[in-house]
Amino acid sequence: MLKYIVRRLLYLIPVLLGVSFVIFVLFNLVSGDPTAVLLGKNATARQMEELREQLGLNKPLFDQYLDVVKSAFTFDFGYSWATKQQISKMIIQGAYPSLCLSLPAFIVATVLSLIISLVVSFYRGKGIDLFVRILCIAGVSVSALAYILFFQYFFAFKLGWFEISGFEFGFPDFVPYVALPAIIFILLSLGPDVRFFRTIILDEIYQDYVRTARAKGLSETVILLKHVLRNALIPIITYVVIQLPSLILGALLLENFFSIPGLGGITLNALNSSDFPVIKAMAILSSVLYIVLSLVTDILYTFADPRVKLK
Amino acid sequence: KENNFDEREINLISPEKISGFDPINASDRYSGNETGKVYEGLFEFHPLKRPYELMPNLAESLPTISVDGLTYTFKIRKKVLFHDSPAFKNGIGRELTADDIIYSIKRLADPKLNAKGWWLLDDRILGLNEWRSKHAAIEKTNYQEEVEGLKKIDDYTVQMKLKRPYPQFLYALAMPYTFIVAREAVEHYGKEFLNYPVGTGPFILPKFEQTSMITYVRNLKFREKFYPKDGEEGDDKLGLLADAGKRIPLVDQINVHIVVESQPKWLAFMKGKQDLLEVKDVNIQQSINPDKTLKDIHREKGIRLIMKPMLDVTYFAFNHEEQIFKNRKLRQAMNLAFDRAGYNRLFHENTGFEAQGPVPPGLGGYTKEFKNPFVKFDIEQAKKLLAEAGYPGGKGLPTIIVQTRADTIGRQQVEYFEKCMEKIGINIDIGTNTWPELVNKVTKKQHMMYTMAWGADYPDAENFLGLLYCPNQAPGSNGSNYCNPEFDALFKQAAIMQDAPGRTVLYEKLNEMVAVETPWIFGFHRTDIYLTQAWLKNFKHMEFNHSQFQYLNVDLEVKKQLIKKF
Amino acid sequence: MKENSLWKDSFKKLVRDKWALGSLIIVLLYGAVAVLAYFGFLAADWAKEVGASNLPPSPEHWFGTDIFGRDVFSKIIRGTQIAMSVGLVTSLIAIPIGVILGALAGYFGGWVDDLITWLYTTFSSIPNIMLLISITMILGKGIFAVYIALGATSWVTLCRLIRGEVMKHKEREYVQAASAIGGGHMRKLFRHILPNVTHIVIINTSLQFQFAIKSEVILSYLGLGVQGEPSWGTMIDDAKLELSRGVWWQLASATIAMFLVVLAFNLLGDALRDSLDPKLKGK
Amino acid sequence: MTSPLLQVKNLVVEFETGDGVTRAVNNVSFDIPAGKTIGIVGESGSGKSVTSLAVMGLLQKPAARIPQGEIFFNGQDILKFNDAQMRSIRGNQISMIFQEPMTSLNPVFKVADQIAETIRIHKSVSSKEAWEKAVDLMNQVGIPSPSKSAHKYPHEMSGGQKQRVMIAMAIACEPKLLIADEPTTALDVTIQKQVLELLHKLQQEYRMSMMFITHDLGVIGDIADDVVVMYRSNVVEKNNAQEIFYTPKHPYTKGLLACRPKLGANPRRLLTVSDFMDENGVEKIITPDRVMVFDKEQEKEKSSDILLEVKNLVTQFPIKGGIFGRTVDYFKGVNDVSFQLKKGKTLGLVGESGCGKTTLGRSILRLVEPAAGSIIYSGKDITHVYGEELRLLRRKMQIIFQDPYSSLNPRMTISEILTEPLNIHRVGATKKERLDMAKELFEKVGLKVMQLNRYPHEFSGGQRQRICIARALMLRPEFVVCDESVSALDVSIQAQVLNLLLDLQEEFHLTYIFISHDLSVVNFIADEVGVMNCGKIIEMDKANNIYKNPSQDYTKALLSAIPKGEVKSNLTSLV
Ligand SMILES: Nc1ncnc2c1ncn2[C@@H]1O[C@H](COP(=O)(O)OP(=O)(O)OP(=O)(O)O)[C@@H](O)[C@H]1O
Ligand SMILES: Nc1ncnc2c1ncn2[C@@H]1O[C@H](COP(=O)(O)OP(=O)(O)OP(=O)(O)O)[C@@H](O)[C@H]1O
Ligand SMILES: [Mg+2]
Ligand SMILES: [Mg+2]
Repeated sequence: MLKYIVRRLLYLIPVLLGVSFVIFVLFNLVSGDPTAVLLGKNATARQMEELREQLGLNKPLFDQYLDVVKSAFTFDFGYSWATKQQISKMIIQGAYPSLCLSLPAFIVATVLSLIISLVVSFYRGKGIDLFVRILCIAGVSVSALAYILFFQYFFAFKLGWFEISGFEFGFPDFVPYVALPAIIFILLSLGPDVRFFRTIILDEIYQDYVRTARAKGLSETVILLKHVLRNALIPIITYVVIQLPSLILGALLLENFFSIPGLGGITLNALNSSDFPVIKAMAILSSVLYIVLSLVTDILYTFADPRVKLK
Repeated sequence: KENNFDEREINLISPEKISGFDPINASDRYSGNETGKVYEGLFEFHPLKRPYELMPNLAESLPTISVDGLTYTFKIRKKVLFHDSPAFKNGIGRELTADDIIYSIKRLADPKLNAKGWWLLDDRILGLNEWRSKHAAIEKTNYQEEVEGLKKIDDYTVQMKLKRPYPQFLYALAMPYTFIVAREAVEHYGKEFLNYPVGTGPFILPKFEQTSMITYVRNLKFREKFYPKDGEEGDDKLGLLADAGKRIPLVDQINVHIVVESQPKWLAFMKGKQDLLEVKDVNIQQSINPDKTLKDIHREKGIRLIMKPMLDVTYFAFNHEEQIFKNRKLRQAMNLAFDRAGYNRLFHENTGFEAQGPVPPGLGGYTKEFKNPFVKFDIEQAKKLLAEAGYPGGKGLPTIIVQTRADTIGRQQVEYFEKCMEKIGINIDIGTNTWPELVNKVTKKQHMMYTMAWGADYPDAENFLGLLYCPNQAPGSNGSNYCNPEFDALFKQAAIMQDAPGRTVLYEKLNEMVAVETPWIFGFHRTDIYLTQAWLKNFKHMEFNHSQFQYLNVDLEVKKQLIKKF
Repeated sequence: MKENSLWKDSFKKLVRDKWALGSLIIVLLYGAVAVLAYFGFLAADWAKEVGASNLPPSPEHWFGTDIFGRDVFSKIIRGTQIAMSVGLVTSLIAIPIGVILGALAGYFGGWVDDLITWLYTTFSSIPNIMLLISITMILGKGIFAVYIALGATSWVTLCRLIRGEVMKHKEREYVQAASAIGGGHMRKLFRHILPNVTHIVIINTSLQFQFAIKSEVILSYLGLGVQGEPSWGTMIDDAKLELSRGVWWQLASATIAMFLVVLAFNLLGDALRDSLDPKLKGK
Repeated sequence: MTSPLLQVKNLVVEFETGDGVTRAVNNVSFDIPAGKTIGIVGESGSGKSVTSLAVMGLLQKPAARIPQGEIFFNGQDILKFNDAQMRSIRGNQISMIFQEPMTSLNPVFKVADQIAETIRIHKSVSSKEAWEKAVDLMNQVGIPSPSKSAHKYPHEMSGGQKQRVMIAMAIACEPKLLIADEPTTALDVTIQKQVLELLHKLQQEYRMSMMFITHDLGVIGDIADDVVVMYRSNVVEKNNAQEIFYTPKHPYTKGLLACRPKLGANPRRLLTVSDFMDENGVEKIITPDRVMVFDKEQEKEKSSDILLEVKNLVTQFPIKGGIFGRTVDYFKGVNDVSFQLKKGKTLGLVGESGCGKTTLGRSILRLVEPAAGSIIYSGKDITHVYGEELRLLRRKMQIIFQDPYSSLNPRMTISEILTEPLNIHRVGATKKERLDMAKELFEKVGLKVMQLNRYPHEFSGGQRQRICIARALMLRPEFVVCDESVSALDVSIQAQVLNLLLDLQEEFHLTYIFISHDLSVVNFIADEVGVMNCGKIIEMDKANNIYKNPSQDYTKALLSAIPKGEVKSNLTSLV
């Protein structure tokens, strides 16, 4: 097992190589010549040329790629082209609010939808099951925008239960700011989650071991919560862990509307000002997250199901 | 957070993320506004007088200019202190001297920094470009090295020499790019300098962090500076002179909230959490009646409406390197087919002024009387001209792709344009782009048409007419690559004239002559719409408002009264 | 004696379930509308101005009119075509890739797994927006690019889910039994294991559909969406400007249109899933 | 007399299946007095399990229906109970040993946990005490080194071990009524004896009643007071054991009794019920030649060339430890086994449950990778054959898995399952042809063709077992490993299947390894018998020699433990 872990971690190497390559290619595709954007509306040809020289965009492509790789492995992302800020600082400063919003919301959403889906799969086929399913789909069909505009207007403005927008660092302070977006976040993810968990759980409840559990005189809830859930764990783990990286990368729409200075905005701004170093940093960050997390999932698999072997 | 009534604080909004506090990169209006609270320039625009008028700020007086208009001598105000900062000897801000002026200008030219504002002095000051290109090669920039055009006479006198007359020079010295920074601070903080603004300004921001609110506190050591006694006539009636002669700044604290989306801005203002709101497209309808008066629901709360034309112009630019657009009649036909009334209604809630030419009202060079014969909606004549142009009913014309920003409004605006052109048989296609894409297409001349808006950098028609000046073509500001020798010749001449009646006449001539040439499809001069709370005092619409905030004031009594209504 | 199999049975069961049948009908209806719209039999004149701008719903304009005074209803009809095609095609791209790669990774493990893990890790670490932009860059803007872009970005989740499930199932005895009768890898994988993880594929597809429609919004927001054609995406996007003006009908009608079809797809998916489960005989 | 503990009154159970509604139980009635044991014997598929499930209220919804009948427990009709009430009696008042322990255990929990759980629900004990009790129970049911095995997961245990876990689970709370559905199918006689004694002891201590379902008349004889005989979803005879054994009335019963292979005699073929009665249960006169007995010895050697040779085979399982589950040690499931097997012969493998029989079988077919040693099949070393070659080999070598249920793909119909091998190896030209072959074999193992479209879960344990047999024989292999393949079959069907195997052997010179704990069956079918213990083959010889004069004590013990198949009254020896 330890061997496995080590091997998988070594894996960061090819992945980082791949990511930095793809990113590099894509960037050169996407934002042709960044200097025009970076210098603003009064840019002159001469200054653009100078900047190009300075950013090393005149170097042969391969050398440029090497730089990318270097920063990928040294985790030294340097400074943003557009904001001139130190990228590592930008990311840390941005990750905090993003997490304040998405992490609690995510946890609540997951737990909540697990509970709901357990309940509905218990009543599968009955009215409530259908009702909840319809509700879920209604939930996901409504555009996030609609939720945001309405909730902000109604709960924050009319009723004044929450702050309209903004953010403050430090634990209790940020709560009133992130509460509302968090609720919306939950509402949005409830739909798909419940739908997904439900199917997974339903796939288990007709197995024979459930019959055995009943024969023991276990209550349905215990059966669902312990036996069924435990067996359904593998897909659930996968599903849940997959979403984690996106949490840190932030929920753009929510952050924008509630003026939460998170990473979502930073990424978009970077794209809008062809700020390559930042994009690069983001990509590398998330790929590292990805590797680590998928490793974690695989290890969790073996705990979830003793029959799974990792070679 | 509750409103507080004991602190004299005002709450403002910045609709865009602030990236940092380095003057030389304060390119967009909003970072300009922020730097303007901590940093100062030699000059500033008079907060009340219109048309815009420069007044000395760090400079003691307007400079003396040699007859050839090349040598400027500045006297610098004494006893101007920098903010306290660890950068200085035992943390106490020192007095500002001539060296700081020279240093700051050189810094703008520093090739290592490649400042966004460099274009402003590019090829203007004697020896500065040489200094720049020299150091481009060298490892470390040497600020000791003299630059011929920047001479220190004594601690309080600086002399600057220009290559050739540059009438906008003083404007340049009023812009954020040339705000004065302290060398110690720059060197002490190094790359982090942009997060530790150390200026001479009326407000202090010890450390800048990327959050949703920036809080400035009053600079207690701020020099004696007083609220102007005179302004535009009518200002006293508006109560703008109530604080005349008082020492500024008038408030203890300014909170700038960074709010990007329009709804939260609007809601926050309507809850009385914000003192000033710049009303943008979607909220216009909620603010004013069709007759452009403030809606009653707002008036009851004492909210005030301020509408003033902006110094800007929107346009659909042709790419004049495309053969078809060399054909003037085609351009004119399209201008005539463009139904501006409808456009104004849909996208500006009827608050825009139809642009007759590039120069907006409020600048020398704009003439009320002048009506562009092609800026009207006349399908018949459009068809006629189109036929004359050789494309009867649009036959023979390729589908014209108009590049625009991808956001909803951008898309809709071109959709509208498309419908207009349909009427005379011209096919338009929409090309939606991310911002970088659009910029690239324009700078690389890879477009047939694109839409754009241009806002003034300084109050001078030259800044607009330059958009059609051949040497400025892409990647310069003349994105339509329009070339007209006659125009260029005149422009060249006007560009180096000092502000004088003669020049205005020339501007007018240029404006009208290029207008009828219809190098663009002229759009609008938009209107700035502001809502202010009753308790916010001394706010007057101002295009270049980075230095305006020190004059603002808040009436806590009124606030206490009115806030109940929110 | 008639010979029948999982799929035959399930179809029989499917049509017996009235909800499923209803959903099926709705989906087919949308499909028909889409096709008709595509060939211009329906809402061909959606672009025509039929009244003043932003008219609220009324007898003659059921869903009101948009900013240019175009009939929202016909825009919806017209948009169906894009929504359906985007939903279906992206699924058609994402599902097979996801299933096959996931299955291979989970089943063979070892270097195959490594390779595929590498692939999707790389994929999913690149900011989606950037991927989308660049794909449209390569393929040029338009519906086709949208298909590819969405398809390419949404197979990862499924892939990982399938991988996990297959890892679980391949240790089961019935798989051993399959090899005992000389079943090759492919048979074990696709004939034996996959049918036992169909439920994941199904649920994913039905979610995928609504994901695709919604992402089309984001795409059009980035200007990568479909050009010169009304799409539910753009209609929902417009709401950002309209709602504050009290214009809610575009958003509402687009949302409802989407809700119905997504609902139909999901119920259908569930029904299909149930019918594919032999243990759910006769209820 | 007091009212019986359990009372089943004209119970009817129906199932909705691919081919319409089938009646699995057709108004069955019987009583179980407190402290007594009712043995239920009967044809495989006659409705025994379904009846017991009905009593537990665990019939598979929504497929199953109970259109009529009552079940009284302590005088209350439990069919009318709601969930809560049912739950309160399940596990501690009525508990059940399911027929197929392999699939009935939760794969992701440790076995001891699963036993302890039952205790924790119904008794207020700390989880620690519960665990200890569980380990103790595992010890009582004879699971080797219980404290270690307690930490195993079901898939790490042998069939018999799992079954004993099930038993432990069922008796954990000393229930009033224990329903045991074929509880000893995977247990060798010694263990079986131990378990039966245990049950008997419990019965004495707690006046526990038992509903004991089995096909093994020997066991019935040992344990049951009364016997209920089921045939084709009906109860055909009810009586006390005595009567049943010595004066059976119903022809089916008579048939059953006559069909059991006796240790002493070696008939060429076994009799089946069909020899005693025709389709519709009318008795037949038995012609003496049919029961003619003769001795294997006289049979001349069929062939002499060796088909399979196993040399020092070792198969081991990692024993994991530490948080990261590093492999700390290996458990040798098969430990240095060597033997030869001639073509057309049958090797019987007997031995204590958990001694490595299954593992050996699987290793030979390369379903688990041997760690050492070599397997030579018809002159060719196949220890390291892979890919296509191995696949083709598999056509000739087949295994009948010990656990039929889990070896059947739940989402394939039986016809698909049976025709699949043919498809793989392109046997049979058309789909039709293949289907016909499937049907033929399907009937040969005593199943009805119309059930071909069902899914595995719609069959009875025994039926599933026969499906697996059919699947293995579809390809007409040369060599088959039969792992406890008749364990779940009533003697009649068992005989039928055994005969089938013999016929095939005659015709096609098939070679078998026949793993079983039922010595009489082994004795009947095997030419040679190997006795396994702790992964080793400790003794191997001609069947008769082994039975007549076993050399190893272990073997002696085995033989002595075989149930006599006489009536309880003289079972005192057990207690
Ligand atoms: N879920 C089901 N769906 C349809 N038919 C079923 C189902 N379960 C059992 N049956 C049928 O009911 C009949 C009785 O099954 P049951 O399991 O009681 O047999 P049994 O007496 O236990 O046989 P065995 O000794 O082989 O276990 C069988 O013919 C079987 O095919
Ligand atoms: N996957 C495994 N991991 C660890 N131990 C195992 C595994 N499979 C089997 N064993 C152990 O190997 C031993 C032999 O198992 P096997 O199934 O061969 O016994 P068996 O002879 O078939 O017994 P039975 O007659 O009960 O089926 C048992 O003690 C079992 O606990
Ligand atoms: Mg049974
Ligand atoms: Mg075994």
